[in-house]
Amino acid sequence: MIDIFWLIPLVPALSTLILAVFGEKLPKKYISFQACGAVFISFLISLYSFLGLLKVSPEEYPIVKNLFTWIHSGNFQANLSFQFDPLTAVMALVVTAVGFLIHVYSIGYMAEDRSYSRFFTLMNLFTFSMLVLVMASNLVLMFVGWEGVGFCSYMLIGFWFEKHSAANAGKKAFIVNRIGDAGFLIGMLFILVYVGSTEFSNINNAVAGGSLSHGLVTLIAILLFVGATGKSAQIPLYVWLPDAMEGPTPVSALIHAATMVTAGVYMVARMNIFYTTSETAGSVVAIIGAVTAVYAGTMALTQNDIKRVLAYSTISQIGYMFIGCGVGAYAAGIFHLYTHAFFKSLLFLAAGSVMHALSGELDMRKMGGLKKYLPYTYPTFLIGAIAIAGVPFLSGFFSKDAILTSAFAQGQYFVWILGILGAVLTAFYMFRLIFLTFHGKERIEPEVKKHIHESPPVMTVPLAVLAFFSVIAGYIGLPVVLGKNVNWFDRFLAPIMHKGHEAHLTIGTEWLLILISVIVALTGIFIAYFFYLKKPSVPHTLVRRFPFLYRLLYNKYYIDEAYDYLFVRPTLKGSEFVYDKFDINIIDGAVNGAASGTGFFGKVLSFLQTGFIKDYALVFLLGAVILLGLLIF
Amino acid sequence: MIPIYYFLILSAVLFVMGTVGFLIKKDLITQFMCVEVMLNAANVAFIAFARSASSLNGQIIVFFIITVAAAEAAVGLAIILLVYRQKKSIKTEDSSLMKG
Amino acid sequence: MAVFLFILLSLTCIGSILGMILSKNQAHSALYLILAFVCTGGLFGLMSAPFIAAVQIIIYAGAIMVLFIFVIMMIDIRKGLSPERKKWILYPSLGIGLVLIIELIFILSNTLVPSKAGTIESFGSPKTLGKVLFTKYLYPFEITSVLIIAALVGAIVLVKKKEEK
Amino acid sequence: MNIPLLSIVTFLPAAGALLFIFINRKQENLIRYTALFISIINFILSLFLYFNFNGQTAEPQFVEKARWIGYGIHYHIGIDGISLFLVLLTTFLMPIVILSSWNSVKDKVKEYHIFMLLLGTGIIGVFVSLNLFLFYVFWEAMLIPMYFLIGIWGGKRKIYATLKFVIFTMFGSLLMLVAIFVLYSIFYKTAGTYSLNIFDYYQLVLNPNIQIWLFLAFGLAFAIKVPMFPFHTWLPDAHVEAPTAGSVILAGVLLKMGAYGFLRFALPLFPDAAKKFIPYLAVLSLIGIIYGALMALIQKDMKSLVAYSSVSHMGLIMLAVFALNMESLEGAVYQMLNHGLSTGALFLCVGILYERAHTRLIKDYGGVSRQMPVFAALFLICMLSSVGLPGLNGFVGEILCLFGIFQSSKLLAILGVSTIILAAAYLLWMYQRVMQGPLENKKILNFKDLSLREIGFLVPIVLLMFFMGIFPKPFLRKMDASIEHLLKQVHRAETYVVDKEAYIKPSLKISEIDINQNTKENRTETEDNE
Repeated sequence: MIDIFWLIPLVPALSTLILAVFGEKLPKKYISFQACGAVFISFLISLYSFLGLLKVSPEEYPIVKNLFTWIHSGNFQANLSFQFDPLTAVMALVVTAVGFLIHVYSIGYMAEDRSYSRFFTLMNLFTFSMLVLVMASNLVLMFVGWEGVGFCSYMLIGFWFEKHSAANAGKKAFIVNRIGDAGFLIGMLFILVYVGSTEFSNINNAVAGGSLSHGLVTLIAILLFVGATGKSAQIPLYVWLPDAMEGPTPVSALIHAATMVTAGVYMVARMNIFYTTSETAGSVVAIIGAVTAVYAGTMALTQNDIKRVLAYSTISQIGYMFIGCGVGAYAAGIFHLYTHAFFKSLLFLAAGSVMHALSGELDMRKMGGLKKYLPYTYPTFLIGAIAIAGVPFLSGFFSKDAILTSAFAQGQYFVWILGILGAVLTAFYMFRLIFLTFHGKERIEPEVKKHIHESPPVMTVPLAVLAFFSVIAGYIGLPVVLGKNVNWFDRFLAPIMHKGHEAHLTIGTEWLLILISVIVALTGIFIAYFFYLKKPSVPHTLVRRFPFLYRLLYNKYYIDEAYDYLFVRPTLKGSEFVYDKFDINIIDGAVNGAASGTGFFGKVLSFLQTGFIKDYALVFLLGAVILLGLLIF
Repeated sequence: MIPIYYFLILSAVLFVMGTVGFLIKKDLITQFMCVEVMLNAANVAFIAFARSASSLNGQIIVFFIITVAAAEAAVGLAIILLVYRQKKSIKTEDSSLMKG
Repeated sequence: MAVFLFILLSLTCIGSILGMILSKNQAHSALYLILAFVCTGGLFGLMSAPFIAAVQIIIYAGAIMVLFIFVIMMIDIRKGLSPERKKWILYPSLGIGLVLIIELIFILSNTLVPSKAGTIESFGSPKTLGKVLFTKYLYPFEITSVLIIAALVGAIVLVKKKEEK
Repeated sequence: MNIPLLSIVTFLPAAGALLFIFINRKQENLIRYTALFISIINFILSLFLYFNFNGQTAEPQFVEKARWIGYGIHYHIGIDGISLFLVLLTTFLMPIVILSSWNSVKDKVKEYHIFMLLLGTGIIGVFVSLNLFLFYVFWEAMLIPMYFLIGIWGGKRKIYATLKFVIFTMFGSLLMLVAIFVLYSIFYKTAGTYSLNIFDYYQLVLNPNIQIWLFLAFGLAFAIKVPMFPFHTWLPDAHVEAPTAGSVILAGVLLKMGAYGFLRFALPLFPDAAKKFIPYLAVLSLIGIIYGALMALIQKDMKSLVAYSSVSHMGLIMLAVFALNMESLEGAVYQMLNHGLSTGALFLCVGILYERAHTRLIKDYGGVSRQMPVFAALFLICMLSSVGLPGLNGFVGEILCLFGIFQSSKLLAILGVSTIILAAAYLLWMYQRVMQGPLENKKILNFKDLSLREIGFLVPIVLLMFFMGIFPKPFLRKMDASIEHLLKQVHRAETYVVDKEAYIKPSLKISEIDINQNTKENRTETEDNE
């Protein structure tokens, strides 16, 4: 019953094709029906295959379906083949389930847009690419999905391309992603040459068999991770994600929160043998993840744009996932990916609902007290915030705790401390967001206030479903302290994850860690409550006290500007200089110089050409006579 | 029988006279006549060789030369007329458009 | 007898060409040239080429020179008589001519002329010539006719006055 | 098969051009339809070449031989797995460019199409010639129509551009001519017969010292054509001034002649010299990749931007050629086709914009997408194909090239990967400035979306891009044997034993038939002379 899993990506592909060709002529209702329906069918097939997978014994993982040989030349072979194993199952389910809900939500959100069919074409294309990414059985095909989602992200960020900022953001996203992709590609080339195949099973065997030197494994792992930092917006390539919020909100929810940005995590988990084999690479991943988690959290503190706060929060949460992967707890990382997909898309969609209510307003300073206007959005938003903040009994708590516990267990105390710090920040900025938006004084502009309204059911129902999952999704991966076999998720993924050295904590330590997590989350919430509801003057005082720090955070550490001055401008200016001085003056100058030199020489000689026939005849005869003389004497 | 060399020497003399004439005359028509003389000199040589080699090829060639000369004269004279119309002169000195 | 005839004809020929070159009047030059061509025609006759001799006199002395005379008539001769600006060209020309003739004679004196004994009686007669012309040289012959047509058309097109617009 | 299919494919366009003598120049549409019809027929005929081509063997196929001038100069054509696709590319692009200039060429329509068709014959001739003399004739003959196409229907500085193009190319090819003479005489000295057949020359084992000079002469001619850095400056000028169709042919096929020349002549004929020079050439190619991309980044004119992107792409192709392994060469040939399609398509897109606004400057545009959604989508696909997005053709070629290069030199490959970043940067930036953003130029409001004709020539390209991106197999399998054979030829270098007395090893075997044939011809020729 699992044999049909390869149809999962093909259904959205077919739908994309139809929409791309006929989209403009189809009625909106049909478009929405087809686009959502395709993703829903994919979801059903995924679910069906997943159930089938449960019956397959772990020895048979992964189940591979080879459609045809795609590229074959000499030693290079890439197949168009899909595989299905627990990791793929989780990803495919997340992508199709969340994707379906967001598609449904978009019907309401994009209802008035004039490029309705383009939107759904791209959304379906994205779903297809993402499914290819997670279902590919080799690196090359995975790269196809990898680039494909990047392209869709480019198109969807720049969906409203008349805005300069949107077009710019799309381009920036694509180019920054490409920098990462270059690293990924180089890593892939190394694997191709040294392993001779890009099938994941062959790569795993080769690395496990020790046919690659340790240094090489580290190198490849780090190169692949460069690709992950690009796609998953980690230091130093995270700069595109905040700008990516220029896209429609469902896009931000689907691509820039739930699925695409977590592709890097998926990739690291998929290639886990590299990071298990090379401790250095693992540590690099964990440290980058941890630093990003805190760093992005600090930037979220001062942002006033509701979507940008969520964007930084996404960067930070992905940092957690990388911590999990870096310390060898791949299942925990993927677990966080899975829970995060629900609550973060929930938060984005709820934010979208807020925007929808406020005629597109994004600035939190112009909100406040929305609680009473948005009776469905508010509770769902709150659930999402509680989940992400790490309050016990909601999904985010279990997954974040699993990661931090693993980090601690592996002795990565530095990473653990950063993780805890990040957790405080997360709780703080999320509740700052809640309080500024839904509580406190109303600061809504009167013009906007007139049109304020709750979103239609087609938008709120997906919110409710996501909120439901945000609450319960965590219960498939309960902490070990609650029982030996309660972490079903860990066991499910275990067959394909290569364990490094196992480290066990005592029950007491684990409880202690959980306690710390809880305290930290509640502290963050309390500080936010204190700052923004109890004493709204405190933040202002702080700003006045530390103007430099505030400006640094507010301007995102000036990293965009730094990149601009360090990389973009020198490249452009340098190229312009080379073009003017070298290309035009020297190379072309040499060419034209040769031409004008010839011309000058010709002009000098042309005085011989008097134009009189007799002169020519005389010279001609002279020549003939001399030649004749030479011949006979 | 006249020795063949007589003819050849005559041919040479005619040729040189044509050449020198071409150089020292100043109007296009006479120069053109000198060219005809040079052609004729060649004809004499051909006929002489044809005779001594007992081959008709030489005569045939002369025949063709005369035909070509006729064609050439027609076109050449037409060009001279054109030059005259343009410049109101047939002196070669007056035409030097090809000056570099 | 034949030698005498040769000397007579060649001297007349050379003399008339000298006359042609030295005469200041183009019409006179043309007449001198006709005389020279007639003489060459006679010489051809001496070299057992009666047909070519006839062609020479008919086409050269007849047709071509008539063309020349027509053109001369159409041109204002006095214009052609203004003094030459570049007088110096005379001397190098004569010098080159001198050298050239010396060279040519030198070459001739070193040339071994082929001679085949036993000439046929009818050598050079119109009949034999005609046979060769229409068998071995048929294609060149036909092509010459095209050439002459082309020259004819060309000459007309060139000289035809363009209609004023 | 007795039908001389290859000759027909080669000379049909020229024969069609001859047909135009009988068409009144005022019947412009008839001329256009005739030209289109001829080129489409030619494309269909060339498809027969593809389907009847046997990919299992490296031997040239569809060989036709006829005596021409003698002394080794013969009419000898045939195709192998490399030239097959270049011929197909040419015949595929011909109807498209004729269709593309339907409205843009308004004066001297008859001459325009005559030159276009003659150009087609010239280009195909270059790819099918197996006789060096014939090759040289086509190589030069193809310049003439191109010269007129740019010089008559070009832009403002067309005379400058066309002269630069022709003189640049001539300069290189004259040196090549000298080298051909040298080869000719060497072959005569060693084998005792005249030949210009390249298969005879493949058998020659040349002294490495002579090889160096010959390789340089051939290499320069091809390097200029490619063009490799630093011989590239004719390209932007020619592209900017050429009419759209000229640019498409120039970028699509003409540049490939340089790379093809390296594959067919410079590398297999002079393997020792090639070995010696490849490191330098590879570095030049790499410089070309990065330099072309950086220059493209700052161009203000769309056409010169695409032209510099050609320099960059061709750099990658040349780098792959010089990597000399199976994957890189297949990648290079494949990438040649891709580049022909994608860059050709980009020029077509620029041409479509130019027809509407009569400017090529990027700053005069903005927000075109809103007015022309269909065009925006097609333009985007062409651009992405050039960027090398997986799923489209560019990716397949790029990954094969990079993999091949990586096997030969890791450093070069890693630096070469920068192309995927830079290509995205300059093309997306151009797309953003032209197609996206607010609509500022009021003229754009009058833009009409693509006409049926314009869709008609862009869509086949786009479909082919997808096809080549998803099913590269039908292409790669046909070239396997030929490329394997080529590699064998290039790698025979080590077998040379230095022998100052003879250029040739005693074991040299030149196909017996050819010798007999040549001597027989010589004899008859001398008889004729008597």
